[in-house]
Amino acid sequence: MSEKFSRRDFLKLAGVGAATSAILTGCGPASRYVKREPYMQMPEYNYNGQSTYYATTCRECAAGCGLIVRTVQGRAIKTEGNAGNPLNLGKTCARGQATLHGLYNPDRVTDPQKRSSRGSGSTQVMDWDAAIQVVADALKNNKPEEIAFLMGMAPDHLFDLVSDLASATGMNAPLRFGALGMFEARATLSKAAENLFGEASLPFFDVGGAQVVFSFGANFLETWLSPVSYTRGFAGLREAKTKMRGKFVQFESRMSQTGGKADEWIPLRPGTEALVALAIGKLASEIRGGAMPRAFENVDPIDTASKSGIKLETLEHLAGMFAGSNGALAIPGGPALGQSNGLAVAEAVLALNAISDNFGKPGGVYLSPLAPNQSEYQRPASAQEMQEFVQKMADGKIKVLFVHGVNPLFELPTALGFGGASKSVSQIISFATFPDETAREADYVFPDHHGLESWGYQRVATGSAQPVLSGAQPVVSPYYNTRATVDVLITAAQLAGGSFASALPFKDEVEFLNGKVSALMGEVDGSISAPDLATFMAYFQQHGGYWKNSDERVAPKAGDALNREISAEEAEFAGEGEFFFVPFVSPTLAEAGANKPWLQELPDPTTTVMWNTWVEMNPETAHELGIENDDVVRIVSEAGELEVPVYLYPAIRPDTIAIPFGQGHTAYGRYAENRGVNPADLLGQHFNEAGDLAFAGMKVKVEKTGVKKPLSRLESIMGVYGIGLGEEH
Amino acid sequence: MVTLSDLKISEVKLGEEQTGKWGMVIDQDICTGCQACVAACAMENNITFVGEEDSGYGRSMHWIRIERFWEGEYPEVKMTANQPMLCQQCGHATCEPVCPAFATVHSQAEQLNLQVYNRCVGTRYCANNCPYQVRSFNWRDYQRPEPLPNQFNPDVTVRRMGVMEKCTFCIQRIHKAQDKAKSEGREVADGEFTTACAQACPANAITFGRVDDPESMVSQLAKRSHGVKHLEELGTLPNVTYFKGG
Amino acid sequence: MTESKVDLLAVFPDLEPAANAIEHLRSIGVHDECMNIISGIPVTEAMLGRPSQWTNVPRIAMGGAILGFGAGFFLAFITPYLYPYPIKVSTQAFIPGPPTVVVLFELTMLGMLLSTFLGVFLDSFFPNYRPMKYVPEVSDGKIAILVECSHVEEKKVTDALKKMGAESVNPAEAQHL
Amino acid sequence: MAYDKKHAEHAPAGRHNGHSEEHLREKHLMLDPLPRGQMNDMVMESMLEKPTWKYWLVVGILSFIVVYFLFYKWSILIMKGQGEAGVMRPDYWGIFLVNTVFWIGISHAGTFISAILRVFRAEFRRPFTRAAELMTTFGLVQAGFSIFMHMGRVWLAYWLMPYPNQRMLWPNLHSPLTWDLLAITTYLLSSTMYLFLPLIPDVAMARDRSTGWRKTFYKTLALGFRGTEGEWTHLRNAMNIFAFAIIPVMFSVHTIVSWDFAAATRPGWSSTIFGPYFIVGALHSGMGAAIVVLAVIRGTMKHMKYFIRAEHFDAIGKLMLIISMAWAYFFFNDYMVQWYGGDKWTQQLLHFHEAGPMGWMWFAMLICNVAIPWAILWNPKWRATPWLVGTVGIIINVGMWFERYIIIPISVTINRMPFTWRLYEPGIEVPMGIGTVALFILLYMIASKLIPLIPVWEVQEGQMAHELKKFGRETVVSVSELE
Repeated sequence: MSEKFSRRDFLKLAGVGAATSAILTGCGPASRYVKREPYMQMPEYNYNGQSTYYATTCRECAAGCGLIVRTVQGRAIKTEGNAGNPLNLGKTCARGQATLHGLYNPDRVTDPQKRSSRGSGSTQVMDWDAAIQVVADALKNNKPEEIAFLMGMAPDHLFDLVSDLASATGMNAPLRFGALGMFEARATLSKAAENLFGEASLPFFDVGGAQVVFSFGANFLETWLSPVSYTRGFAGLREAKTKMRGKFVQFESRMSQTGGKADEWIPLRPGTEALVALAIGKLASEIRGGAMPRAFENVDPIDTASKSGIKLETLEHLAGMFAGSNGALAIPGGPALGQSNGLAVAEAVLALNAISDNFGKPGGVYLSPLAPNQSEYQRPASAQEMQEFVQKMADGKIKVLFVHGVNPLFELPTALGFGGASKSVSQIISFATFPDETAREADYVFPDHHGLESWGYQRVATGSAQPVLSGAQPVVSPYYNTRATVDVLITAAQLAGGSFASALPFKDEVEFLNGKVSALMGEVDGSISAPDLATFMAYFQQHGGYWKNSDERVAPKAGDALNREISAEEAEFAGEGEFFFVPFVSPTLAEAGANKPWLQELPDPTTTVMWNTWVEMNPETAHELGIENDDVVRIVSEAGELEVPVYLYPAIRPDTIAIPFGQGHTAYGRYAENRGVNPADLLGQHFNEAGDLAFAGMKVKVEKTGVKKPLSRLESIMGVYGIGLGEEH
Repeated sequence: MVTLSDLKISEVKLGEEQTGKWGMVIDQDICTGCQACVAACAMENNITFVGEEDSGYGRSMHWIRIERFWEGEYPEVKMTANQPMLCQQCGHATCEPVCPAFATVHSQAEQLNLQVYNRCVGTRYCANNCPYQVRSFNWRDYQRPEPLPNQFNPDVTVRRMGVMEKCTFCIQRIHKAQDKAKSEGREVADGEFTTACAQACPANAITFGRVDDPESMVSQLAKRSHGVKHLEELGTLPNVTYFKGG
Repeated sequence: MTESKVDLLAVFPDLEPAANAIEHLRSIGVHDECMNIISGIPVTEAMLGRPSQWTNVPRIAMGGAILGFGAGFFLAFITPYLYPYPIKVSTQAFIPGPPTVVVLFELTMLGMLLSTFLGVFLDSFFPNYRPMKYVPEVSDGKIAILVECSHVEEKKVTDALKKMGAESVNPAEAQHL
Repeated sequence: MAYDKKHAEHAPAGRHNGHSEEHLREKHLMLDPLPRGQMNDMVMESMLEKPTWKYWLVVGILSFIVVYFLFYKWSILIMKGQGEAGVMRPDYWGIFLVNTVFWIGISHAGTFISAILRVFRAEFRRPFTRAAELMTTFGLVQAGFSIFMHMGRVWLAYWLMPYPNQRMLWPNLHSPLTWDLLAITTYLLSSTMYLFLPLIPDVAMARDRSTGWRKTFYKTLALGFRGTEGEWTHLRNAMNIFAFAIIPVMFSVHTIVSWDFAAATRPGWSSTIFGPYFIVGALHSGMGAAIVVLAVIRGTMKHMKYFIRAEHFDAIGKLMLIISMAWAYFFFNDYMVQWYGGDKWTQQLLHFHEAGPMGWMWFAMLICNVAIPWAILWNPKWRATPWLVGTVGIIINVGMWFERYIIIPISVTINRMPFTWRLYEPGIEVPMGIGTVALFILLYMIASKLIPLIPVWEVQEGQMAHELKKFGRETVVSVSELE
């Protein structure tokens, strides 16, 4: 029975259910009593129809939050968080809410397409048999090592399938990449954890249990690692239910949404994060007494104060705050790590935690638990690994490139040369749901279902104390003529024969999934258990996945975290120019939200700008340069230039400018196209020791253009900034 | 026909005695300004998006917006606590009496400030008279291209051009919960359902419930000393309590 | 038709002779009821020594005011009860105090002014497009006296009017104005 | 018709120097009687005069503006929604309501002149009561149009009428807008009736001296009026009732309009003085408009220099000066109390008025409404100069339009939610507002060819009542009370 419960059956069942509810509510006896209501009542007093709720996983980012989707008569109406899922406990972010605008986006890829020439808009609709034959031929007619898979960051079932395929056939192992990972500097985080704790894993910061949180650039309330989970942690930090209201200090050169919530916001000079962390460590150690740990020995707080632009008193005050608390926690992240010395920053900040001795304790640092069916931490590719891959493409070593769930032409900095290198790849096949830039440069687009139309699972990389495997199931039948990429690959592999066929001996996606999940049946302490696979899978889908009931966070072994030398060098900055350049991920759009109209219309949390890109500039600096709000300026870096309107941002260093990442699409549908700019165009090829892009390590020039482009803001410039109200009062 | 006895029952207590029924508590200290509530509200209530030009000209349709201001000058600059602003469902609502068409009235059952779209003729007096400026007007016939309308919530009217709208405290959810409870012969339990914004909020900064029930979570929270109601001095008797800081 | 009457229309150039003529007519036995004055400006009865004219306009106006007040009362005090359930706005009383004053006032005034206007129509039999006895000269400031008398008296009256300075005395014939 | 040419050219009368009989007669229409027949002919001729090409050109241009700017743009507005206009949050109310208040204000002059001056027997009113009443009706038409333009769903405007309906709804009598509807309807109906009643004898006169379609037209309008004792009595009674009753109606209209604002919970609007302030403001603009109309009629229509003389401009000029002072008094009263109150939002608003981006308008308003009228109208010679007072009239109207603009879109910019403050940028309202002005002028131009603009019988009545009397050596004008 279990093997036969395919998607088709499922949809049939769903259809019967919908028809039944339609009969019961809509076209049935009730409709005989239709009466004309006068305009006395609000229509909201009357609701109709029965809703059906399905648990699935949010695919908007790689965090893997559980969703419950409300559907009515086969239409998805509303996404809510899955209260059972330990990662998000019933909550969602704005992107999770807007996922329906992806599902019902007017600019989806509706059919398999063959492009007449790369980059052109003219395509030819194919049928799926022909499409699968194209994939099969690509697999069969090329050497396995000439075939590569580029995928999104999510460690999901497709990744497992392609990994299996690759290991069985000698294909290149799939590369997972995403701009979010790049801007989070995930590789640096796990490298620092490896250096300090001997284990390459994603650290888990228990913000909720802490008393004092020092965040060095980590934008954990926005897009960082697992924003919903960290926001819950932040609420725990602040809520004075069982403890004192926790304090939060943010170190960054440009106030992020996260920094906006800080009790103290410390605008340090970019590049001095490691220095500042070590100086605070030194001062805090002095307060705590005892021997000075080796890590802090070489730092001079006075010198640090002058280099970082933070007053010595402030450093001492902060050190006192950190040392004086029993629950102090230091978090490295974001732009602080995306610099030439990013690894040192991460190590220095992680080492700070040793002072409060919080490793593996509530309110401290853990290592994220591995997901239930995971044996080791699977890090997404760093930018340097991507660069190596691009080099391979350019060298002609890749003949066939499959792209799924990622849009490298947009997400990778132009300087890495993916666009140029792709010309040396003879066949590019995209599985994109939306007509993004990479799909436009692909020879074929074989659209995958939207996440809400798909089966699957996704491992939760971090954010939950319990290991979580979040399950996905279709909540609606596919709206367009799309097909699950897993199904396409399984069929194509069988057509290709040989090792391909034997690597994927499945009937369809569901069978593959069942096989993967069935291993969990025997585990103890799971959220669900069942005697047979069919029941287990039904529970798995019903509850939105499988998780352990116990806290399996790992306490890091931090024996000598402080007993090693940590480099206190300042970061090096590339390029000429008077401004430090901080690109940051738009908290509402992130890397792939630009095609969802309601995400576009969400005001940016810090600037309230909608539908566009802006550059943040300190008002004092702008005044000196004769620049005003909405003036379009040209930003020139060593790698490129772009023109963008100015937002006079009161909370940014005068020597720094910042641009959000998320807009600047040249494809990707009507809501995203030709809107704003992509700050990744300014980034050069500079990496830190962990291989992450030194995206915050650029210096840029600002030139006036004399053009004005009014930004759409929700806020009132008059009311918030007092501009245009008349002279001072 | 209304009989006199009906009226006696519905006689609304004046001034301070007036109590709401449904209310909300918003903790600004933990609100991160992430806009999840805004998106959730838009998705639940079929709110239209208006595009770059109109949204930049004060015509966005958000039923809830997150306000933030700045304090101090760089480097001592601070972002003030995010302030989600939505219809306060005033007990003494200034918007209600001024509508010539009875399009915005006080519901007796829910003690909410209703907006009856099909009665609205678009004088926009209510919005003008709202001290909180939380009403949105359908300035144009904003089109949502196919297949976006598939996502429409069938429980919520899709508003067309020329009609005022505003936060309803997700009245469709209130009714659904009440009907469910009624069919099961019980009262609606506290926390059994909540509004779209409160449900989405990752920080749990929004709590919704019965303010006339002293045992409910929202009543318990509202008793905390640092709760404030916005523009209370106008005598609007708002039903949303804010916690400003820690 | 032995008592058949004839209408004479005498045109006077000014007030004074007209007033004299009226006095004279009265002295030769023509009743006030048998006379009518047509003028291009509102000459008062007193100027011509005529009895006061009866007019219903103020009464009709008063009646209209009462009707208007009634309509206002209906709107202000009755319509709120006509809904299927009581509609409350804000915490304002079900039947608001001051606003009812506004409604009562406006509708009373509207009723009064409408009926005043209507009163003119009713009292003057407007609109009236039938043929009527008239000389256009009156709109040039002349004053015309319309005398109703029997055939027997026609000559006497004509002479008297002529004597008193009438520019012309003619039997009046109804004509389209 | 030859009346003495010198009347037309005589210099604006200054003081009563000389007091010679001849001079007084020259000065005062009431002392300068002409035979009624001659006056009738003059009025008829002014109306029937064959329009010049200039007239047709102006009518053509105005018609184009009305058709394109008013009706075509309105259809665009209805199809595309209020988004075509400049309204948004927080400026939910814009120029449409500015125009509504403005036109209602203009309409007040007609009633003021023909009712209040009639009640108080101000004799100089006689020749131009009609012209002023026409302003009332035509102004209210524009006000009505403007209010409908403002509505988001104008096709449902009838929902505001009180009548039993399927919606099972009656209008909300708590709403100042409902009062507005009642008051403006009452005012429009009664002022139209009040325009019509005194017109009856004049159309009867016109009926007696016209032929063809005009004869039919006037005959229909005259309703069979002959001028019998009874007709006059009814008419006079009715006019008396109207003259007294329409005054409180007029006051109530603009007071209720002011309540639209004063009843709102907004800084700057919640003012108890708004009622009289608005009424005085309405009279201010209304008088200004009346004098412009008089100056134009006098300058463009035949024989009007006989009927409308320097004395009339002088008299209205005095009224304008007094009203301007009253406006300044109310303005300052309102400003002072708001300023003293110290509410932070009101402070902000006052500051925004003066120093904000539209501060120029605030100062221009004071210059137009106070400084210029005071500087010019105190001088009897100047205020008796038609083109000069006419210009002042236009300036006052600009100033009063600014006043309403400041009260509505500029004031609503500032509210208690600074996060929403936004400056209003008008859109389609501007052409449509110009369209209402064009329609007003066009209606006037058409009316001037159809309706006797001078109430001849009233003029004659006045002339009968006036005489010169000698007190010792001095000749003075004396009036007898005829009614």
